[in-house]
Amino acid sequence: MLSKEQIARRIAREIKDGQYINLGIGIPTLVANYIPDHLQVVLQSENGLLGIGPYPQSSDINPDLVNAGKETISMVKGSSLFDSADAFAMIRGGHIDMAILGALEVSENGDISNWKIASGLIKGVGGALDLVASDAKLLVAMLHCHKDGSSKLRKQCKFPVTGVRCVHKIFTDLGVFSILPEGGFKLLEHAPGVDPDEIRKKTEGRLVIKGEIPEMTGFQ
Amino acid sequence: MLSKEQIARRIAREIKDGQYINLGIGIPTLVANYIPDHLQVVLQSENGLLGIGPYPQSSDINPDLVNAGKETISMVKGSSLFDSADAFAMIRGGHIDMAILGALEVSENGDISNWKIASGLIKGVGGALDLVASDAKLLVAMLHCHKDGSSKLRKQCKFPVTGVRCVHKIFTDLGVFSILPEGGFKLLEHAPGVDPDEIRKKTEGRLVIKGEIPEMTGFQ
Amino acid sequence: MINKEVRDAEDAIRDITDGSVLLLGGFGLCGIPEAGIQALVRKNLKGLTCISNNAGVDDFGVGLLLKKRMLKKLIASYVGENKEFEDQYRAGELELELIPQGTLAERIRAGGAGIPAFFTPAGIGSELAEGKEIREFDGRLYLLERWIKADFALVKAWKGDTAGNLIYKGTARNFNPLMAAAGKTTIAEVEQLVPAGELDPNQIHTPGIYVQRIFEGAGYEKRIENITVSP
Amino acid sequence: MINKEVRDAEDAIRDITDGSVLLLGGFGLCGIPEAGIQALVRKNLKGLTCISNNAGVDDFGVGLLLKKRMLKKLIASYVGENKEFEDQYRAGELELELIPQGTLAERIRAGGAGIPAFFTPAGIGSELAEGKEIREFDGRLYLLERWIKADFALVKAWKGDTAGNLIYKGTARNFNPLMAAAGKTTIAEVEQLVPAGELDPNQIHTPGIYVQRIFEGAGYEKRIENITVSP
Repeated sequence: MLSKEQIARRIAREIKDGQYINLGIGIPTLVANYIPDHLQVVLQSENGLLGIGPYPQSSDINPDLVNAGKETISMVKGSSLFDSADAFAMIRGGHIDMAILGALEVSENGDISNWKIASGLIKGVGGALDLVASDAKLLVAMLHCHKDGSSKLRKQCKFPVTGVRCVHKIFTDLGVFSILPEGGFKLLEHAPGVDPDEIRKKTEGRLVIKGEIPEMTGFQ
Repeated sequence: MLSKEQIARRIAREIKDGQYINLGIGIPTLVANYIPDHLQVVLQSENGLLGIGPYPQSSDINPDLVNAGKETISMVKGSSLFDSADAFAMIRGGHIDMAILGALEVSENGDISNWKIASGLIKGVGGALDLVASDAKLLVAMLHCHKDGSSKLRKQCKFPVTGVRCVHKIFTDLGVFSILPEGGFKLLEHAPGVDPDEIRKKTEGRLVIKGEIPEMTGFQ
Repeated sequence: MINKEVRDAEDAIRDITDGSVLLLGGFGLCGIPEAGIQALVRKNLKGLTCISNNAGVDDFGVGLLLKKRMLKKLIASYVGENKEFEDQYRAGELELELIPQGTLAERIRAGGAGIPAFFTPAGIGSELAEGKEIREFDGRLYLLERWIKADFALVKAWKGDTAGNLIYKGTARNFNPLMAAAGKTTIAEVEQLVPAGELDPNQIHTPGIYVQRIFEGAGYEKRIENITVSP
Repeated sequence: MINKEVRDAEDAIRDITDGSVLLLGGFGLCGIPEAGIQALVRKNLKGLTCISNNAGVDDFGVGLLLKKRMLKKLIASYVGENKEFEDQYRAGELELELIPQGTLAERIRAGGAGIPAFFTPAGIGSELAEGKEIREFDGRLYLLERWIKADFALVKAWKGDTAGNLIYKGTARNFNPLMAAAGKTTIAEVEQLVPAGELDPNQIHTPGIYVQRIFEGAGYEKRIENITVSP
């Protein structure tokens, strides 16, 4: 089973040169640390920045410069700042190539549920609904199971849905999955030491395993 | 009968302190020259400027600074520049207090026709349709009659209409008129030397003359 | 130029009353109208409706209004950081309307721009689509969304001039420019107020036409929600 | 940052072909993509559809494309200054779609912003409303208008960097930022091209994400339509 950092490392390999990417809160934010140096990519923060840099040195903390997780950040060379309407015009208009988001659950036809829910109360939607409805290729990073052991890869989402038929690939601590056009999670890679049978047991939705499944690499 | 400059001078008296105003091409543009110095008003140019100043000195001509009539201009202190979507957001959103436009014709219920028509061909609509549909108080500046002597103050517009029931007041070389709620041009002032009877003859739409009509002043 | 300067926050919010509808700029605690919010707290109004991307934290930002039970309704995209909100919400003392952040931004932008309604793909298939008109354009489904306007907008900028022109800094811009345009009376507070003519017209983010009152705030705390540093 | 620099105008327009749909920035002759237009003229393409606020004058701007009979259709708000247009239009060789300037701007903005349709009051009661959906909101009538997008956008800025960030100057900004966002491939020409990192992120008018190709043009004529001076 992979750690959150390892999931983030694995996702970083999906990134292509020249992409504009939005990273959600949680595991996706960690992805920024593992983007290969030779790739020119630009990270968008939906609160109004293109070109997120690393966290600042403690001497450079700027309260007027935070990301969508309200964390202090820095800017890379060539950044630009804009307002929230422009930030989402960028997303809705199809200019962001890829979005990497966390999720509560994903269904086998690619529906996603990623409301912020705390003690049974929906406490936010944030920018996720706009991102999942956009043309950005949607990658989901999450643990495979809820804390109670129930699967997050489901036939249908238990939680209210934020977007339908929008997820492209899912990266969990157990493996990598794509969504089949006819519905179903296709196992693409399994985590080291994780048996496809274990994945089948922990996947509530339809799981498709065809041929030899390679072991995940590229997360070290 | 008033000259175009005199019509512009008379309209300038309608301007109130603190207003944001859009001036159309033609007589309206001249109004800027006659705004009393003690009034703080801001002129908008729908190609992206708030705070039009006087025409520049010939040494200060800047090709990157023109008004909606494509004339070189200057900026006053406290100006701001923006793009065309923002310029019309400002108009459509009801932020401009007053628009002073030229017109081909006005009907007795306040419809206006002000397409740019040349040799029978509609050659443009420009920003007029957005202005007449906005909340800006609409003043019209025009000569009372077409070159062939036919009236521009009509029962119904002969030319295609650009906006309906939107005109507030009309300023011509013969007089000042408001539009009555029930329809009809109410004569408010007549030009010096112009008999109300002459105005009646030259007004095709319903003209209402009630009581003593004062002579226009304030255009000298 | 028209001079929009007022004395201070108290003067600026003089006609905000019980039941007013307010747009409050900021994202999290970044770029919020600190001085205006504090003046509202001192005035101790009741029954306010606030439109703000977030609810602040328990002891700062919009959270201060919640704490004093000044809000009747909150329209936001995310209220996760505020416990006070949860208590009042569960007790039925507070209405909440959650709107996707991009839809919230665009609805406010539409309010300022005179667009009464527009179509957006965000929310299709979700419970937020319930009761809303859905229409297909070019093979894709969209929701019809209405504009948002308010009696008052409280925004915060970095620099401003007496004509009401505003320049924001960093990501403190966020919802402020859209809200400035959607408020019937827009109150801008700035860190630095200069005479009209000192700001470059080419660098203005909010043209003065949108601002009815402006003042220079003092002692900005600019609290940070999550301090994160590189090792 | 991604480097968007291309050699010159020829290189930038390499895949514009007969029948392409182009957004062309500028208002009158102010802020037009001079170098791009000249490269199009040299390439002598046919059957272009151009979306441009104006038609230029007979021997400059969009007028150059008209003169060479390169246009099949023109979408504009005002074509008054161009005689060549009139001849071709009367001869039935050229289609014209006139759109109110504000509606044109907002439709292009919608194209870039992923808003397929919106309601606007402009045009109600006029012949431009014919065939369009009319709906009442809050007691007032509005027309439904669709987004405008295009294969290519040619825009002109004052300064730009290799990441595609643009800063415009004066009223030469006009339609350029909206068109930059609504072009599938956006080609920006600038008077001064600098390395990424030299422009203040806070002063960027068009974020680099909207620009696919950028080059520094040379010898800008910047012709003025109406020179007016104070006595």
